[in-house]
Amino acid sequence: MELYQGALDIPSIFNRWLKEENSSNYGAYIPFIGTIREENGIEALSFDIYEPVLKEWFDSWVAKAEKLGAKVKMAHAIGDVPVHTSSYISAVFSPKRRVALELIDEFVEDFKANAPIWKYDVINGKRVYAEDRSTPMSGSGLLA
Amino acid sequence: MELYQGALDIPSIFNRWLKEENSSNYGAYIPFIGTIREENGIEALSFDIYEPVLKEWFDSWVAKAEKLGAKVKMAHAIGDVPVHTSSYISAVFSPKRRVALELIDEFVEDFKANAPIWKYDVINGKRVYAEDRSTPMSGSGLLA
Amino acid sequence: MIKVEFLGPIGEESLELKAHTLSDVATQLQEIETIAPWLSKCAVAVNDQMTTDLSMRLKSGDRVSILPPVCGG
Amino acid sequence: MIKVEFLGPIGEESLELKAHTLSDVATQLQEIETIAPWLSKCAVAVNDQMTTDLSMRLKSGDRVSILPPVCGG
Repeated sequence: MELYQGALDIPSIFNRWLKEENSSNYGAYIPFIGTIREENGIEALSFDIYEPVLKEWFDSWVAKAEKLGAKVKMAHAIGDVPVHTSSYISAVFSPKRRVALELIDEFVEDFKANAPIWKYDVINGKRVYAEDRSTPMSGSGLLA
Repeated sequence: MELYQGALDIPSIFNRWLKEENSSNYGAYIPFIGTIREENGIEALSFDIYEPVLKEWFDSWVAKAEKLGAKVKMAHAIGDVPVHTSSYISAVFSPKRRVALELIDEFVEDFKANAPIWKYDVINGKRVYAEDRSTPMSGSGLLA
Repeated sequence: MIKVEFLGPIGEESLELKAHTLSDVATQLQEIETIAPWLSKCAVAVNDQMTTDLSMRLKSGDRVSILPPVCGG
Repeated sequence: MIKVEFLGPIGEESLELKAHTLSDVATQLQEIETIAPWLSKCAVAVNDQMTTDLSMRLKSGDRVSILPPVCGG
């Protein structure tokens, strides 16, 4: 798991991951790259991350992937990420195509639902919590 | 659609595709990279391609993706591709994550089933048709 | 004392509370005007482990984190 | 004359046949010992368009391609 201040250098991360697993004999490598769309007049998105819980979440996925003979990797941006640059890349490596295709889908969906990351629109230099696009994590409402 | 003699230069194709769509305002970019696994004593896999029908097949997917506001790209190797190098990369670009995740799955599965590409094991320099791993295309048996 | 911290957009300072269980924490947070509206949509971690057990025993020095709705990617 | 070409691993030279429909092509290919075993698992394209219509009319100069089981990727 890798966290970076500001936009990710996607080619460099993609190439490094490719090299890291070059001799691992995986047949399928599926990255997912998330790029900031220009919409609603935003100049950037901005992210807060709570790293200790993110690491717990990610490590549980590493273990889950390992049971399937697969590997997951991810990198995310902290702070401001301008439109048309990337805030997120994750990837699955697997010997088998089906495992890889199913795992990247489950991983990205669970990431969206349960990774402790908060998103803000940046408009005129001001950060506005993207509440309408955010999802309560599993188990929310415990203290209500 | 891009065809290359021998193993693909994955970083260069990945980076070029990323740049090509840099201003297209897609939020999700999902490549699928296929790498030759070392198994059964092969030194390489080798591929024959019938380009005119492959192009028809690919163009129908371009049209299908366009209807979803998405884009597909692919590159494949012709001839020998040594173990631990890559023969295949395809990718989906889409504004939306769900569309991209579903499309890459469908695209790769249909590619496996219906792209006119024939695979051979290369063992001691000899090409052996990978018949046991091959799938009859849709509509097979018409002339039987 | 238990430390309660509010993550992401909640934007409140951490608190120190007396509490034997998460249930005790809930009771006290429900009385804070700026915090109460968040509680129905927030998840909870104790010492960075997510939990859904309201009866969980707490000991002095434990950290309770309140996690509002997320949107990574 | 219709040209019939055998793709990928079939490894047979192209043929020229007289045929008015794909059905005529089928009848003649079934009689060729090295080709017949392939036919149950092969798909067919006419002038590079895939087809599943055995009654398809052919005209002189048409190209029929025989596509054995595939495995790209």
